[in-house]
Amino acid sequence: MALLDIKGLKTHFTTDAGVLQAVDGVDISINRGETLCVVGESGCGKTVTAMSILKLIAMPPGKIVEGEIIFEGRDLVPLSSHQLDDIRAKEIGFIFQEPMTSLNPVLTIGEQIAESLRRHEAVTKKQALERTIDMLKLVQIPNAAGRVHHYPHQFSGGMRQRVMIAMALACRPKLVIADEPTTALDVTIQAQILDLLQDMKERFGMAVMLITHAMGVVAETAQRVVVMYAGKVVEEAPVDELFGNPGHPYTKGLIRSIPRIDLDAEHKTRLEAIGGSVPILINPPPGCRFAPRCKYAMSICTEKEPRLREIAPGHRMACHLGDAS
Amino acid sequence: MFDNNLRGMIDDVKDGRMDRRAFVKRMIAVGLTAPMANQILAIGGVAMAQSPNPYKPTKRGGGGPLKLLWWQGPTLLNPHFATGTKDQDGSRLFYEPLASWDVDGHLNPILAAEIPSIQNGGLTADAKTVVWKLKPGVKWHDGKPFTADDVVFNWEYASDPATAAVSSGTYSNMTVEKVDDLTVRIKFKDPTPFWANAFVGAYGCIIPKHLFAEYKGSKSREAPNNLKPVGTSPYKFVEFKPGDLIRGEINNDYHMPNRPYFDTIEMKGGGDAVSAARAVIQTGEYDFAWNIQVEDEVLLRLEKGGKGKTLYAVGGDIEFIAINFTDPNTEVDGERSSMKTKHPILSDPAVRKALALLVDRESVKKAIYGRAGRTTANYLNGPEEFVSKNTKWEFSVEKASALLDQAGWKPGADGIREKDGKKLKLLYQTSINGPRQKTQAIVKQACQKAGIDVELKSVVASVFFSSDVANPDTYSKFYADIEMFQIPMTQPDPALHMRRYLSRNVATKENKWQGQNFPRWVNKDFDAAIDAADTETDPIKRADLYIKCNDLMWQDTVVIPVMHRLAVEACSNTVRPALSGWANQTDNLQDWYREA
Amino acid sequence: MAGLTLASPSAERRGYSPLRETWRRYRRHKPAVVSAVLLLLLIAAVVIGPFVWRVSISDIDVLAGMQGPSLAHPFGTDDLGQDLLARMIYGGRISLAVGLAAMLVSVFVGTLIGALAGMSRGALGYVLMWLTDLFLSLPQLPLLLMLIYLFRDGLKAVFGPEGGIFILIVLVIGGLRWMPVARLVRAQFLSLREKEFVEAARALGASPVRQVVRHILPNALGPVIIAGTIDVAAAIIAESTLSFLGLGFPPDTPTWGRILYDAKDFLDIGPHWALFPGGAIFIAVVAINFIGDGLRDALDARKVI
Amino acid sequence: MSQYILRRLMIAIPSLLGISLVLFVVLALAPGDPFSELATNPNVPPEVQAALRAKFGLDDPIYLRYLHWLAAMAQGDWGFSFVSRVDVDTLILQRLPTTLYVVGSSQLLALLIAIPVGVYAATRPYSIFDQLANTFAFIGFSLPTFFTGILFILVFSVKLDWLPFVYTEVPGSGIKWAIEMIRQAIMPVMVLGLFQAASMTRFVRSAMLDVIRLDYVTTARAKGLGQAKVIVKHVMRNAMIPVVTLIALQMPAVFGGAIVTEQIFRIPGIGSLLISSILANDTPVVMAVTFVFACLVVLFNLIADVLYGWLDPRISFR
Repeated sequence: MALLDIKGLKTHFTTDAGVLQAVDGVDISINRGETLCVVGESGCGKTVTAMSILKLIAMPPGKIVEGEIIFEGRDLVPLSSHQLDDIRAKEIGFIFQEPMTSLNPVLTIGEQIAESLRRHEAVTKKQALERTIDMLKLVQIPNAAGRVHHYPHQFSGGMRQRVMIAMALACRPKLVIADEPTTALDVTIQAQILDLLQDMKERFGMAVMLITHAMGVVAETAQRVVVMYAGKVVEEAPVDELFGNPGHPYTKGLIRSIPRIDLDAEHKTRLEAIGGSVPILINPPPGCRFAPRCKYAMSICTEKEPRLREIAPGHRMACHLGDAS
Repeated sequence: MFDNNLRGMIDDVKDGRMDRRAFVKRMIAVGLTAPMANQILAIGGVAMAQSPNPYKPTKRGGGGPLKLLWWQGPTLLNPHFATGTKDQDGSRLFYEPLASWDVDGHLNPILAAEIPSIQNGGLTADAKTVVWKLKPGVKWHDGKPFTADDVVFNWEYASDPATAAVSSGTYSNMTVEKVDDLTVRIKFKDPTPFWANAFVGAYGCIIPKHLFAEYKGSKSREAPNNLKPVGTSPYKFVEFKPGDLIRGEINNDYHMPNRPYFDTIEMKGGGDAVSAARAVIQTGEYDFAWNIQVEDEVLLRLEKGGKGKTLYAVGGDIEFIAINFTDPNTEVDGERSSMKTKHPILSDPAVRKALALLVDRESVKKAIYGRAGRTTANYLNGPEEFVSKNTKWEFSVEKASALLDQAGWKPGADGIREKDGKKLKLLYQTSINGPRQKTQAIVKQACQKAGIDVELKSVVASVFFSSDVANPDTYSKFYADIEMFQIPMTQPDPALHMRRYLSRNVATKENKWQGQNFPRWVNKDFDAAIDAADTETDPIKRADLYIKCNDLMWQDTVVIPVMHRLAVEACSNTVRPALSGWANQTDNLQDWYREA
Repeated sequence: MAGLTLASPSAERRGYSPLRETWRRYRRHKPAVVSAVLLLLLIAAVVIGPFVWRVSISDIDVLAGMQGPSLAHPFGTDDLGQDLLARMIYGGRISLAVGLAAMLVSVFVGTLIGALAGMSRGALGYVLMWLTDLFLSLPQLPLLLMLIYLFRDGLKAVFGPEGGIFILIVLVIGGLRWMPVARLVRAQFLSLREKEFVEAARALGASPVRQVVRHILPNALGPVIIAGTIDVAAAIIAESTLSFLGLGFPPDTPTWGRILYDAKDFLDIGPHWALFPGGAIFIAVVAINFIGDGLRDALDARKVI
Repeated sequence: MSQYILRRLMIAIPSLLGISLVLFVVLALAPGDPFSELATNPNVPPEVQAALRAKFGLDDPIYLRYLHWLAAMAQGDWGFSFVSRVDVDTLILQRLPTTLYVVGSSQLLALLIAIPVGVYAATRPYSIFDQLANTFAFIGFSLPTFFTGILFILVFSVKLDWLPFVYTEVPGSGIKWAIEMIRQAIMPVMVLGLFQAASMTRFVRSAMLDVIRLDYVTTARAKGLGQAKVIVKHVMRNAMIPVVTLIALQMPAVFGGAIVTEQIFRIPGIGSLLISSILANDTPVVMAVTFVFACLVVLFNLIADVLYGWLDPRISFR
């Protein structure tokens, strides 16, 4: 039984211009200890999906209109924010994208980590401090004991992201959702953070849902991949299957847009970009939302919405292309 | 005719054929005030009867607290430094004069054993010496005896310029000698018919010599007892916070029997007149509130379901509009409103008469002063015997317009009258005060109907009444066409009140604008009449002279009297205060009591 | 929701202009729109009023004193029988002008001095702060007394009796309220100038002035607008407190504050006399504050609307 | 930090001297005469009033009077009031406790109202509570205190007769005395407190709204700390920085007293002393009160800056 199973999740936002269907029927599931990558262009609803799990989106204007989020057999959607508090950080940890603004500027990093421990585990102040220092060492922050009382503005971007990771993992959650943890960092730090996440995963055996728009990061870390476009899941497969045998035209487009440094000069081809831009998710047209940008678009694509169906063991795709055969 | 008739009556009283009260009534019928009638009797040889106020309580104390509300809180407790009446009232709680005016206009002895008169040798026929006999056995609050030395010391203390006492005016041009421990003789330089000024009333309060002796002169400000008075009054000092609170408690060995009635006294300062009236009349939180200058309409409303009422005492205070006989807009060697100029508009008597016709006194009375004001055409409205019967006032825009037309002031295109290029525009200034601002509005509207353009100006009181030479907005500089304010009469005698308008008293740059004649009005007959009255010992002739002066001012429209204002107080229904039109509110504090 | 970049609708736009965008966001704020209309109505009533309601402001009719609202006098009369509606219209012009002008003076001067002090690194900062401390400790009354005493005749000669005192009052009320704004702006500048986007602008060769106007100021506007809108209320009330102490406009200029002051003793006899000026000041102040709220939300780019 | 404070204090001294000079010139130039009440009193001939002015040196040139004042001030002689003929410092010290008691508790009341209301309104923007809080705030600062003061008197003293409205400080002890002291202070404190709470609430709400949207608040909520803890520990801790600075800046006003409220309820505070002295142009008293006020302004500005630095670790003291 999957650790987390999201079924038909719909999260809409009421705005002036109408109801924005940011997430429109998403099915994602994660097993224990698995690293799942959710990939897609920005604005495809991947962050809203993640935030909906722990109801971190502001309601109003946001609202979960439909669907279930089953975590260890328990549906989180009907729970109140107060009931969710026992799960937040204890069962499901969150790592945010923007380290510069995600830490409280007027509290020491030690305090911000210790408070999560004190909230969820019966620990004294002293024990909380010791475990905080251990966590900081774990995430390779130099002179952890000394710097535990420093303030966020005294740390670099990379260091702050390590603090965020320490904070998210402090209570040994079963699942960690990392919302583009490396986007704001430069490449060298990016690799260190991803390695760190990998070490943590092996050490604590937790599941990781990594949200990113960089196919390179997916290739390197994911065991299974979910591709989202315009509020829906368009393809889901194990990482090798996805890169080896991509089904959905959008996934193919994404893979072709990765710059290849492993090919030598002659085999390099011009990078292919997917034309057009992400559609407006306010009363979107019927049929497949990728149709306007899809090279293989057929008339059916603009009438009927394709359903997810299995095209290989563990490999599902929502596209009419396979219908004919 | 008149004189010998009067002499006859005095003789009747002297040998008992006519009782005093009948005589005073006849005098009032003839136009003399009670105080003056009594002084005539005194000089005419009949001892002034002391009609003690009907003080009912039969034992001292037991009356509980007496709570007074002064919306201008006294700022100091030395009678000789008292700038305003509020300070006099504060000092009077603890210090006492030799005598004070009571409600019937009699001199009521306090520290004096009796009132000086011809019979008891206290007065001399030539009105140049007065002998006061002091009450025996009077003690200061600290137990020391009260003797003639204290009285003489107060004269030395006040008349010494270095003390910078405010009461120096009262004690100038006289000498005070000690006759014996309980008698004092005052010698005036020249005959003063109105002798009851020194040691009487507010400025007459006596401070103890043994506490102030070494603080006479320039060290007067360091005296510790300036803030902790030791007097002879019915209440002993407890606490004083300048501008806020004075508290006193009963003086058990006070020199009058069965007095005082109240056990403690409290005078609270601050706030404004309306809330003072509310605190006494509506909520009854206080027993007495001073000087309620409030629209009558508000007072009537408060009295409806109230716990108190308003009391009125008739004095001689007059609110008037003064006319500038010189030109305030042209400067002659550095001086505006200089005597070398004539007012381009108001020097024409017709225009002054027209202006007098445009002051709607009835509306001012109805809308503002109500019961606290009496319409009058006279500048001199008290004491009775000096009030002229030959003047009258009228309000009529038509007559005023007619007068102005005859005087050549034709209405211009914009309705404002003009004469050879000059517009009929007047600047009307006064000090800042609610009722006054409303009076300005009423006068301005009437003037506009008659084609006179009036610009209103109001100046902060401390600036308007300032004697600072550099300040252009003072009443004595009079840099305006007409100005309005009130001059109080602090004693039941017109001498000081009328002397102001002598030609030689004109305010000019030379005398640093200290001359009291701020309208800059020059009139030979008026000067002659005043000088004559100064030395006239015959009260009847003296009264006629002052009535003549008043009529002269009326004929020449020097001032336009707006309202003869009465003193207004708010008092709880159960307290019986002893008030008099000729004295400050606390001058007879010893006779206050409460009746359930 | 925070830090979430929502897919803003990307339909083609009729050419993006900041003004139209601000107006679009401002329109979202319902109370602000209602208040703007209300304020315009108030200003129109005060400006056009005299032509519609021709009763003179100073006609005294003592018999008709203290009457409640009636057909002849929609706002009733005061104790001298003067028509309150006419006086409210006449006074409204001055009160609103004093309020708005004083606010503009205080916000402009405050922002200018605050910005200069905030940006300067050397002595200028201290000198300006000394000036702010000086003005903060100057008691308003004696200053007004002195200014009236020194400039009244000069101003009266140039602008006429009422104009002169009006400018004097506005300058004093406005001229003594800029200090809190200056301090607010300085504090904002001290923290904002450290921010990366300002360093970026500096790196791109932006002159200090450009940094201030284009980058720092728009971010510092929030509290300034709040302080500014509160200032309008404070200015109108300061003018009325001046009449409470007997200074301010000559007695026959019925500003709202003045009417309220004159009416305070008659509250239990004729409450109407105090209710209309009190109500008018309240409406003006509420409108201006909601407009301030609307403006702040509209101009604050970070707030997603 | 202490080095920074020392430097600021050194700068304060010349700044205060400059302020005292400007204050003195303003007061000397302002017209008016402490002995104006004598003018219309016929008993007092005009020479007396002129003599008094000369004795107190009112007619000397301004710079001379300033030097006298400064020399006297240096020796701790705060000057001598013309109107009450008493040393100014005894006058001020006598009234200081009353002002601190009344105006101080009204500032406290203002904070006790403004902070909870402002915070709660910010957590539920545009809710009923928020609209109500806003409306009352507008009513609060759009009605002058002299109007609300009289309204309170009419309702609570005249109609309901619950509270006395004349404030008299009588020394005493015991419960009954204490209750009486509190009863008579309720109305002035309410009138003043509500007026100050009004504008304070709007600042607190605005500061909270600015902070509540930031990323670290979402982080805090992601830690499952619960709404209350998130608001108090994370949001308020940041939002209060500008608010605390604002409160520090308003402290001198506590000393300045509330002129209008003290006038209406007859509270013998510094405010009513200041007003009566200004209207009577009693320069030494006005000078002393405004000079103490200036010192407090400079002091509390320093406190505000230090508080700002202490509360916000990002601000370094250069």
